[in-house]
Amino acid sequence: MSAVSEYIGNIKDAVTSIFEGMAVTASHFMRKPYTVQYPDRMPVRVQDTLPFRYRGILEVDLEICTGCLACERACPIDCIVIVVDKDPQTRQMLLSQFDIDIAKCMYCGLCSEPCPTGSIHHTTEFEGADYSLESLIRRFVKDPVMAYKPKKGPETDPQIAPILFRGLNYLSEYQVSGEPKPIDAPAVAITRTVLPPLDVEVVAGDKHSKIHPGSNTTKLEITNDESSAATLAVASNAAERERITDAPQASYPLLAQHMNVQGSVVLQAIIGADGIIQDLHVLSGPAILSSAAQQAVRAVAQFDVEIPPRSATLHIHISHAPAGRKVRHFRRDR
Amino acid sequence: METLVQNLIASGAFGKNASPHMVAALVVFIMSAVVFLGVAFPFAGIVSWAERRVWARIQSRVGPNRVGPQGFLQWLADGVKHVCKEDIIPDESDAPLFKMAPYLVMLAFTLPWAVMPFSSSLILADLNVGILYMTSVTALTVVGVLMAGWASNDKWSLIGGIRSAAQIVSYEIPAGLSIFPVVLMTGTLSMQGIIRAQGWAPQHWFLFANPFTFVAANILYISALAEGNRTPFDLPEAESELVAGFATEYSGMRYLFFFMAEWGNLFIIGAIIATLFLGGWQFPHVTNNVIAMNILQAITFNVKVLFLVFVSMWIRATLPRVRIDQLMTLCWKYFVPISFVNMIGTAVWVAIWPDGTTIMGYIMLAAAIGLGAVFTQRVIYYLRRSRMEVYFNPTI
Amino acid sequence: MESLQILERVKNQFGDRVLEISEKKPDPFAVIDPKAVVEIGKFMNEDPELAMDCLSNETGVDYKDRIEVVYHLFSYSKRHGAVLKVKLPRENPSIATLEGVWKSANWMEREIFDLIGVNFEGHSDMRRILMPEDWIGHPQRKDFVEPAEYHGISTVRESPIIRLDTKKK
Amino acid sequence: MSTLHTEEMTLNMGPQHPSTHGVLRFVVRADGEVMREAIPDVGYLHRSIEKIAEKVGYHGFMPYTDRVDYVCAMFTNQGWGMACEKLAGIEVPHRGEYCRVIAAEFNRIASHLLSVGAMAMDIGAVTPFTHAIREREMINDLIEELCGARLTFNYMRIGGVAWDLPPGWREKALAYLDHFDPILEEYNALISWNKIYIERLANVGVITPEEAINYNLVGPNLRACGIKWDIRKDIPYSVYPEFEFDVPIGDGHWGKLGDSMDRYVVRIREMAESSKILRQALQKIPAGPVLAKVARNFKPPAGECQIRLESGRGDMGWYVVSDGTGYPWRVHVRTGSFAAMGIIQKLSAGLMIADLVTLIASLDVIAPEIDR
Repeated sequence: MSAVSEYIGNIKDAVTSIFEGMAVTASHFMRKPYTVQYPDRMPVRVQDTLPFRYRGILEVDLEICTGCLACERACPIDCIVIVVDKDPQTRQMLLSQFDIDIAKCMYCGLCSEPCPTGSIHHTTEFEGADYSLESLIRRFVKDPVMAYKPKKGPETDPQIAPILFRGLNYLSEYQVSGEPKPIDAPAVAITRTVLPPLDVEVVAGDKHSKIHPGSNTTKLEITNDESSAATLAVASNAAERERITDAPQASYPLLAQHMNVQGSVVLQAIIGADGIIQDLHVLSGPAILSSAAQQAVRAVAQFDVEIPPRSATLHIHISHAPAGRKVRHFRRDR
Repeated sequence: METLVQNLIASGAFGKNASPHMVAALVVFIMSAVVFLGVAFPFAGIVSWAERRVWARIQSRVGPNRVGPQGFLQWLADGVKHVCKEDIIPDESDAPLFKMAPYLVMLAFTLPWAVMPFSSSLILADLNVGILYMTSVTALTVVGVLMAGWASNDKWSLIGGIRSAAQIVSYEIPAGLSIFPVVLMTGTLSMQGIIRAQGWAPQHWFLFANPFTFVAANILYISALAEGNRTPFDLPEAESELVAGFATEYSGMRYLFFFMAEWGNLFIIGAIIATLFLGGWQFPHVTNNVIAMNILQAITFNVKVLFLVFVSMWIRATLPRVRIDQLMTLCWKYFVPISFVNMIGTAVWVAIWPDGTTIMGYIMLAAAIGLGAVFTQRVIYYLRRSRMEVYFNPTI
Repeated sequence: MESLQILERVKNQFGDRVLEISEKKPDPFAVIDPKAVVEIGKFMNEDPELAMDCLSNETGVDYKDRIEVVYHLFSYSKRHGAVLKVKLPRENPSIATLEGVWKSANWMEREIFDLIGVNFEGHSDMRRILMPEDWIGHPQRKDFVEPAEYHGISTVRESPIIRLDTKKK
Repeated sequence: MSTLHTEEMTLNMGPQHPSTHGVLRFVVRADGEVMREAIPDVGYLHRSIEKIAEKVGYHGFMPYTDRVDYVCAMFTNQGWGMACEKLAGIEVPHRGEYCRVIAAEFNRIASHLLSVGAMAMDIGAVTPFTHAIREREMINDLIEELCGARLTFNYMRIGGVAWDLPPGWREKALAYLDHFDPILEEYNALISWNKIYIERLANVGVITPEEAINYNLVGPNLRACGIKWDIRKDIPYSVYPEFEFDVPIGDGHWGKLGDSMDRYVVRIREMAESSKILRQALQKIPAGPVLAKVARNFKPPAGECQIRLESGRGDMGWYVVSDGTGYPWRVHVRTGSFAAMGIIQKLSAGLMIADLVTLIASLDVIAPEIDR
């Protein structure tokens, strides 16, 4: 008898539990989806919705960096490299290098904690995909700059004051104890120039010359490692000219625009006997720009090498001049 | 069919001296081409899109919504993608069998469409053993799946194939036994005959004819899901156990064939149930226009089938998968005995009331509506319970 | 029972085979004779007052001059625990397995064998567990130097940042 | 009568199998669907975290502990913090302890949600997984606001926590708990009490209490065998004695004591208990600092200690040896998953292939925690 009741009980259990389960799933037809459609179908950028403490890609405000090396010491994986020297004349700290290897960074936030001014801080930016490890190095110092010297009183420089204000607000997140304290800082608006077209400057020996994408007139003489002279010329026949003109223009990377990165990229190119660039790699420069720079060089240059058996090594310096287009960029702040 | 052909000849579209045979053959060819190319294959694709959308809603997601309006063309994009993909045939596999298996599965999926009763006239071949034909050709799938599992020369595929064979062969029995009550009541195996024996109103459907047919309908539906390798019986391709089961080694078009057959089979499952228990294309006689009537009937039939297809998607999104021994227990210890009881019960019922009972239909219908009301109440309960929705993300 | 009392009890039972009892805070421990480890383990497991039914942790430490195997014992029935230590020479350290007393020793001893290089005599399955089978060396030893490449795969990632000055941290 | 000739089949399951949580590998010897033995092969996710600890110093190791068990990183954070505090005798501020408990209990819910969701997924139900993940995402949103990361939190520091609760966070968290309790009930109705689900889990992988202790199983796996043992209650740490909560244990209601269903149900009930703790903690949280004064150049006195805490996967032991310098001499983490993997080989005999995935899921093994 118990077997029969168990048999019936099993059927009853199965039917009722499935009934309940189906009711739950049916109720979901009347609920809204929870997911968002990243990245293009969002009313606002995801970055703007992230909380203040979000640990995204690191950024350094060089204006308020004191060069104290606290972050470099705190970093458990040594992904920050800072070079600071004391200027013998002015007796001020001179920052000549501030590199962060974003590929290595693990976003732990230990570097931003000891920073006295909040100069190194996490942004809410997280989209950092790139094509090479080299291009993931953030180089914050373009030309050596003076380190910031904290003043006794409030900061008076109108350019630095808002940045410092933001930095100290950022820091205070680590120091809160107890209940909420209102921080009503105005959004810090920073105006920087962003310039889509790239100019390629070829440095050969001690001769500098500029090429624009699509130009085909430059003729260069460079000395290669074995000190034999090689004459490189950008191809000047008609077919080649057409190719170059049609070559896609290197555009300014979107992410770089978002992040206000600009600077110069040093590339090393090995040019084969056939005049085509065989190997092109980045020596230094803002990570984010390097792929665009590489693209620009490849688009511009097919070289005629007059000493075919050897390949020539060539240092190419790429920079861009301000085109004057102003983009107002609002950094997110409380 | 004959009426349609005669109407066409009478309308003069084929000239005055058109041979009825020629016209009939032409109509059959056109219709089969339309059915296969215009209905069966796109249907399988659209079901794949619909299933993903239904799942997505149940799972608080959005689902494919990029290709075409609401992502409707996703199936086409997926199809094109699969056709363009490389057709990989593993070195160690038994190549001829490996290549043939998807076509066999496809064949098992296309054959039943021959007896698909879309409307009173719209049927390719109204076989007098229609329902028997349908159940037997759908079982052909097992050959293809077993072949795929064996020829892949992969242990996971083999287990998938063997599971599938065991499963489909076993579930043929309760499925077949659950068709018997209807056959007992109608005395015919013809699809059209069975539909004509029912009425358009729910109380005249065989689903509500007596308690036994109601149970039989449920068992048939569940068994059909098992034969179609659908959750909770998707053991042959259980992705958390067997990676992709018998289809592990397949890629590109051949892989697509398996899944097209699976999705397409949903229509066949729905069609069988709709024909046997839900009154098929039965629609109140509102007009004397044959073509208009046929269209209305076809719409009725398709609505019923699509509802069942939707239910199977819904079940798939809800239930977990059974284990192979539980699958067999369910079949042999539960479904087969109950099916026998159903059969005998129906036989006794028919012996007592040879013409059926009208009152029973109303009672059963009322019971079903009551069940639906309880269900709705549960749905509303869960909806209320979770009414307070905490969405921290400001973008929603 | 307090941890020290437990160790005293073991000391009373085994006398000089318990080499040393350290009362150092926060966790006192006893150093025992490597040869007596199975006996002591069995005793602590079976003794009704100690009833150490669980070997909660077993690990090895390389002290440059010796290797220590540390046993953290625990009793679920009596709710107390104790720490035992064994000192082994650095060259070919070897000790009897405790797998027969506590099953959990099986994997933990494999891990010690793999990372520290202590051989457990009588262990049923003395294979490497975390490192690949063909790995050379025991990574948790203090003098272990990671090979520059493994099967042609470089294990080193050069930092792409070049310091502009030569000064090192 | 001659017997049918059968052959044993060796199957290689993993490391890229869909249901071996993370990268695990099993060599399965099977006779058809029935397994003779499943031999686990681990180490595919070995990152030598214990060795790294010897190189990066005490403060710098904190983010690495996140990677020991990335599903519930709060506990590994807390374990490391507690071990260092015990070594150096640092007292964590009261509010700091509360912050730790709040973060950790939220993390426990998140971890269990992943566990029960993945379990349903392994059994073939796809919807419960997304529902569980949806809830987990909400918790992640909360934790993200608290500490800035969703997975590798690095929230705790030696001597407390890095950040206090942000403004308005408490109300949000309480609102979430009000939302969570009915969701748990709904989840149970959806999958937990489903007949097929119970049938799949009951009587599978039965572990007796003696075995469980002998194999050093911990946490929910141990409690499912009927042993009422929770570090939070029995060796109290942090501020857990200030809260009222139950320790759910397995009762063999659906099958034998200590089967997969018991382990599953214990996790479900633990989520409800965590929610209870969280409500109390959020209501009682005192004012004050959250981080004790700890030198940047943290050098604990020479010595060694072991601490135990109840993580999402149970009793987690941190054994730290200090030599008085700024770098630990030796760190060892005893994790729940490592112990749980050790018992799979024994349990697997006689189970079906489909049961192996449920067994792995029910033991809630997390590959990084096994390999470290």
